[in-house]
Amino acid sequence: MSRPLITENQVREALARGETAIHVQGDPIITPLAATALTDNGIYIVKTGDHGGFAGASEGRGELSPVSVKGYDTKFLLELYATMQRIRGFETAVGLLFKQQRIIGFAHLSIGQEAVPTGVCAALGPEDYLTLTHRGHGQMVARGARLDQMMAELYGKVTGNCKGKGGSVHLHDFQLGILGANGIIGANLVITSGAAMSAKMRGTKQVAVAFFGDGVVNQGAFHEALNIASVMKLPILFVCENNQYAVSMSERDATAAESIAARGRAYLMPGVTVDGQNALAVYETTKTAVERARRGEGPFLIECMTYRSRGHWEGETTELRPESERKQWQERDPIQRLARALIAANPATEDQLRRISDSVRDEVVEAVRFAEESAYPPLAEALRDVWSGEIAITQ
Amino acid sequence: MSRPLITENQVREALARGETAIHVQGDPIITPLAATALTDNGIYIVKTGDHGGFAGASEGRGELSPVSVKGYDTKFLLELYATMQRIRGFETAVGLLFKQQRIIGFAHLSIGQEAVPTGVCAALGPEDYLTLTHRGHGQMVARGARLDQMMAELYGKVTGNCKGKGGSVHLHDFQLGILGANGIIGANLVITSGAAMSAKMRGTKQVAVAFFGDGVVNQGAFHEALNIASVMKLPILFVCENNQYAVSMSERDATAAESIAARGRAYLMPGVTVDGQNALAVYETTKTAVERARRGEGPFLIECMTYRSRGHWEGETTELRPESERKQWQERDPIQRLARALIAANPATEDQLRRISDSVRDEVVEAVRFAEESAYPPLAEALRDVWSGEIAITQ
Amino acid sequence: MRELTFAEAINEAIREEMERDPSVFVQGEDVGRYGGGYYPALRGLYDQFGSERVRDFPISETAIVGTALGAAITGLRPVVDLMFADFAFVCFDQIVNQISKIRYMSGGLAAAPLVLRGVMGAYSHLAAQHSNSIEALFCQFPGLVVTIPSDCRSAKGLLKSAIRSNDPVIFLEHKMLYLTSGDVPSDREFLLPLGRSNIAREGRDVTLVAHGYMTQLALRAAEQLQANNISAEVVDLWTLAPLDKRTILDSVRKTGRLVAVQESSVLCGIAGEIVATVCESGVALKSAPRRVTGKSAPIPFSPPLEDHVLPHPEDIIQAARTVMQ
Amino acid sequence: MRELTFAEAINEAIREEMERDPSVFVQGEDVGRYGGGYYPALRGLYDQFGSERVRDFPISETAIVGTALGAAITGLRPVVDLMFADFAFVCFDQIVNQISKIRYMSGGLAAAPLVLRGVMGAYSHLAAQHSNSIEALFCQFPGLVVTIPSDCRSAKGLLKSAIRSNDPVIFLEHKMLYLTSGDVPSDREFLLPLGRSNIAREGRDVTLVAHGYMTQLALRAAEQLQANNISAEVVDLWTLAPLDKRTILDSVRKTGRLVAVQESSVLCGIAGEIVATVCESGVALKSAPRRVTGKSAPIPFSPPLEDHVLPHPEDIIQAARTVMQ
Ligand SMILES: Cc1ncc(C[n+]2csc(CCOP(=O)(O)OP(=O)(O)O)c2C)c(N)n1
Ligand SMILES: Cc1ncc(C[n+]2csc(CCOP(=O)(O)OP(=O)(O)O)c2C)c(N)n1
Ligand SMILES: [Mg+2]
Ligand SMILES: [Mg+2]
Repeated sequence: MSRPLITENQVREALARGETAIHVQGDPIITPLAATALTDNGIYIVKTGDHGGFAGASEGRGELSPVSVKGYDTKFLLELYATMQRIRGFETAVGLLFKQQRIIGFAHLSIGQEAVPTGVCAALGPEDYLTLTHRGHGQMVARGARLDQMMAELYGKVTGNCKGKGGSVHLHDFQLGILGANGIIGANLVITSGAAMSAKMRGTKQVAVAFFGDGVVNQGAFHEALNIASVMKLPILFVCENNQYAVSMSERDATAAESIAARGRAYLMPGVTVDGQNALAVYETTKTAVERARRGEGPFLIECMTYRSRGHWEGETTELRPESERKQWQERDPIQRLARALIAANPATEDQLRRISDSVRDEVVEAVRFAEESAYPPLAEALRDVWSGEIAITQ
Repeated sequence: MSRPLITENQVREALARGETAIHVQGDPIITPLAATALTDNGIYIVKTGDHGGFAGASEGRGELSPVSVKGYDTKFLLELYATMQRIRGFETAVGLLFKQQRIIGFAHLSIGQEAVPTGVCAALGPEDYLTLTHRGHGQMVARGARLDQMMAELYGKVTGNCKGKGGSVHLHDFQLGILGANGIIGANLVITSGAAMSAKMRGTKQVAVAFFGDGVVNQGAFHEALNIASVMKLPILFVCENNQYAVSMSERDATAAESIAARGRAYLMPGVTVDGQNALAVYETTKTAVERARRGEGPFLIECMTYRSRGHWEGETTELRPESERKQWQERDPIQRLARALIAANPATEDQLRRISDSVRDEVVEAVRFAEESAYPPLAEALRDVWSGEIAITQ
Repeated sequence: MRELTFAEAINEAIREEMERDPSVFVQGEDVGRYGGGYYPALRGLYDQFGSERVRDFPISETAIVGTALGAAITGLRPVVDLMFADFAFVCFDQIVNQISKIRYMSGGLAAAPLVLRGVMGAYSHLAAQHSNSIEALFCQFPGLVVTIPSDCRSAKGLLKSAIRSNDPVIFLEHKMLYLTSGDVPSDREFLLPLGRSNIAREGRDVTLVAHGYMTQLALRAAEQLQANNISAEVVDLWTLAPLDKRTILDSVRKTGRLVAVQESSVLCGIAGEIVATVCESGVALKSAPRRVTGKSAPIPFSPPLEDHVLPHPEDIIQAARTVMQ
Repeated sequence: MRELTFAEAINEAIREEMERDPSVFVQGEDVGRYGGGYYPALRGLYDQFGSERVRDFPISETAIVGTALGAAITGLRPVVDLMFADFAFVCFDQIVNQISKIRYMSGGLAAAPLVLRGVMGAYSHLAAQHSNSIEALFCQFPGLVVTIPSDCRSAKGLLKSAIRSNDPVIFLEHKMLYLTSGDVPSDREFLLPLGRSNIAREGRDVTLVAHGYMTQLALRAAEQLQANNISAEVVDLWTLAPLDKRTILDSVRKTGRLVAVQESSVLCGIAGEIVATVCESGVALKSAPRRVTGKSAPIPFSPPLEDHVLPHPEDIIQAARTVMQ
């Protein structure tokens, strides 16, 4: 039995037909050129097998894919750009405010990783569910959360998303389907499987997305969430922000698996690795996965290769990642890459982009002002929302 | 790239050379005849790859392999036979005593599954460690535990392995390296990884074996134990007694994986499926795995296909497994199969085998007498062994 | 009224609520055709409601409880069967760090209306790992409602309320109660209040505070004390958290004497909480209060040893006699 | 004596014991080159002892604790860094159903000499899931030794004893203590006893019973009470389980008044245990005892709210004044 070879041509033909997947038998061998086209456009390869296992489009992991803006609506592209800028702007402000001790407690920033939530959320519908990680500001923003409410929450003010009671690692926005960030590694995955189960039981066609970091994949909850999602064919996307480190632990040292995508495939669900510094690649893969989930075809794991440009948390003093590596990833800045592509392919001018970042700056400044000027919750709030209020508490 | 094909001849040659593994590149295609030879002799196939992943020898799962006693020492074969009989005799007695309410509490019998612990323990050295499942009587017996002490433990008598404090699901025998049965699904796997880690740290060449059921593989602890064993290259064998049901849940419905062996391979350790009704097949596979572990090459997962002939626990009133299936597996009785092979190939006579079962019956009767006549622990025992005794307890 | 077994009372409560509200469903291990694990209370539900509303899970308690939480915050009402309550330990984070806190952490936007049922306690020779009494642990986590029936009637009435509650409820069923039967109202609106204690028996001389199976022991003790002309009042803590202090204090105010009972070992249990609550309230006591608790050891398998470490009516009687002196 | 920070005291205890006994080793997340998670107490150990004895793990608490148990019963002495003590919830079964019971269930044949270190408590704006005070939970599991230092000196002395102990020890370090420093003996044999309470300050009028960071609050309260001519004795519960009742009772026998303090919410905590212990002992009290505890809510992030739900020296002072009346 000889293995099929995927050529660039096949990819181009598939693209021309508007397809996002290429069907092959057995393990594909991907030519370098085809690989570029594949990753560039977030196309993935469907292996025909018992359970429709998928092979990753860019299993090389960490390799760059050209950002190709051709064929996209300019408005859409600029929205992606604006979203990434909003995340960066918000978090840059948080970093500064943390240094000034105007924000205290936990602050895990995702600067450098903006393309992942941006690409993912662009592919979701308004009714879909999300859960976030401890590094979840970007995921909130990408889903359309208001910067002022978020900033107020980080300040512990009553105008925050959770009236100040949650804080950075417990951001929620139920209006937007955001079921919560989580401080406990892996916990959100099983909860998200439950939201997907609920959507399926209620027949709503909603899809649930669980963001998680590379550090999560060795936690028991990860295993249980993926198995149950696959057994029940739940409409859920497991989206890994693989920034290659969990605090100081490198993913390679922590995880006995060929890749995180491969680990997904071990549960008989598609698992693909995409260039997480390319919002469009993330978007395309997510779109396919969402459509698949909505059709009732079950869960999907997307591993997005990315990198955090800050420490694990604000206030951290120990940086163990090699300088050269940090430098290399700095050059892969997802915002710059999209900007360059936009300007090169000409759907946007530098001026337009500057106007976007200017308006984001204004929004962030306004968010900080809002948070600063908002009141702390009244002390009585401290004992509200513990129980539903149906039970008379005599204690 | 064309795939290698394994022929019966290759297997025979390997056997002739005294090998237990056949090395191939890529996914092997196994001819039916080769497959028979493979499973018959517990040989497995080594795929040459990054991490030496193994393909299961009888991935068909549940298929029978001829029991071939050729080339084995008769004494060894008779010991295997006697061990299986001792397990069966002991547990048959336990079943009866439970009905008579002379034994109370939990009793999970492994009748029908005797070949698995028997084959595994025959391949271990005296210093090796084991942990057992809730269905662990057979594992105890196969390791050489005394029937009288075990029976006394099941009676809650002071002469039991744990002075009567443990009972059926908490059998221990530290003298024999048995670190304990466990009532909590999955818990023993991480503990066994710890014993293996300890052996490796101490440089003792001990190997640790964790028995577990098919129901365990969706528990978080399973995932964490296998990942850490693989990451640390621990000398550990994960031995699955796949009796295809966890209480009422069929393994197929519970587990999103091609097989339990395949799930092991997802952690970059060899995972093979063997005919668990053939003590020799289990023995051969274990032997290879033990040698590999002692050489420092890391963990190994062995999935043994078997079936319990009793209910999930003594006292159970609900049997949901299909009659035909139960019948089919009854015909695969591991004791009968070895007996037939022994008689057919002539290293033993029916008479010899009868003498063995007679002597086992005597041993069991004696064990019951011992348990019946032993005393309950003095009440003061109830508050001993809680703490070490170093701390003065004033309460 | 008809007499039902404890399992039938549980079964009826769930069945009625599933009939009443399509968002109620059951999940856990062996809940389907098998009808529930070692203490099968779910017989027949699968046949009536099918596999979508009686959902069999693999052995994955973190997923069982976590998905229930996910379902609860998105509009459904899961009733989780934990089988043995001890298995809460393998999914403890989901219960005490997720479920208990989501309403609060979301600023009141989320509700987690779910019930976690588990079979608790000892006296059944199931040894250390399957005999834990873990109700006190949950009481340290505001946001949870911890409810324990003491007989068939309260099992039905409390479980129905638990299923209708918008709070997450821990509902613990003692193994020994599975051996009992009793009168249970057939009324489909028979609801007992959460957050309340119950005077299980009126008395004048001494207050015995207990919960769950311990209430049965206390009632037996009260019976025998009566024969000795000691009139014991039995307060049955239907809900441990939030705790109904008033009923306890009112009783002790009347009797002036207190014996608090729990099955688990002494430190940081319910009995200590009751004693502390009464003592710091300033209600005048005629004698020092006493606790009756399990001894400080894991539960041994050996039946005589197990018997030795657990409370019995005689221990309660002796404690009551002591406080009467 | 030299002044050390709290982290240095922990570090020195572990370092000395690792130098003394080759079977002692450390494992956990980010314990290696990183030197320990958010509260890095392990700096330098990796450089001194290498990766075999300072073992970095993936985020797999069940494996971290479970393998420690496996190592302990086969002859080694693991010192586990749980990072935040809250993470005990994701591996709770290993702690309360395995580690605590293995000696007993094996009929005394197994010992599990291991230490589980975790950073506990609130006051640090880390919100609900990272601010739990979970010491009371472990007290319900005989077999565990639950130890909490209250300052740098006791941190070193108790941790060294914990590492040498043949019992499994839960060792909880309060976040706020990481901001402190103090005199710590450099003696390599400086050991403080497990299973004992400590009179942290002598007094005549009222006994304040506290532990961990609460002892600091109690000492501050005692200071201010002194200014008002109230002489408070502070009993510092170095070990919560098994509980040293005698020291507490002796103190209350002397002062006749009791205030018990805990950080966590009221139900089934240490403070209730202390009050119950004293009240049922029959020691004569001059006034009703009082508890000072956290309020019944998860820990809110918002700093003023967090402040509101937690105990402060003023609360202790007020309670002491009340019992003095
Ligand atoms: C159960 C649990 N263990 C440990 C932690 C502490 N912790 C918080 S974030 C983190 C690293 C997570 O790494 P990863 O998932 O890769 O996400 P990243 O921080 O890189 O975005 C750790 C260990 C936790 N919050 N929960
Ligand atoms: C954490 C946990 N969940 C559930 C159980 C209850 N339980 C005991 S045995 C068992 C089935 C185990 O099935 P399997 O692993 O296949 O072993 P088998 O009984 O078939 O030998 C279950 C669900 C348990 N003991 N622990
Ligand atoms: Mg990471
Ligand atoms: Mg099974």
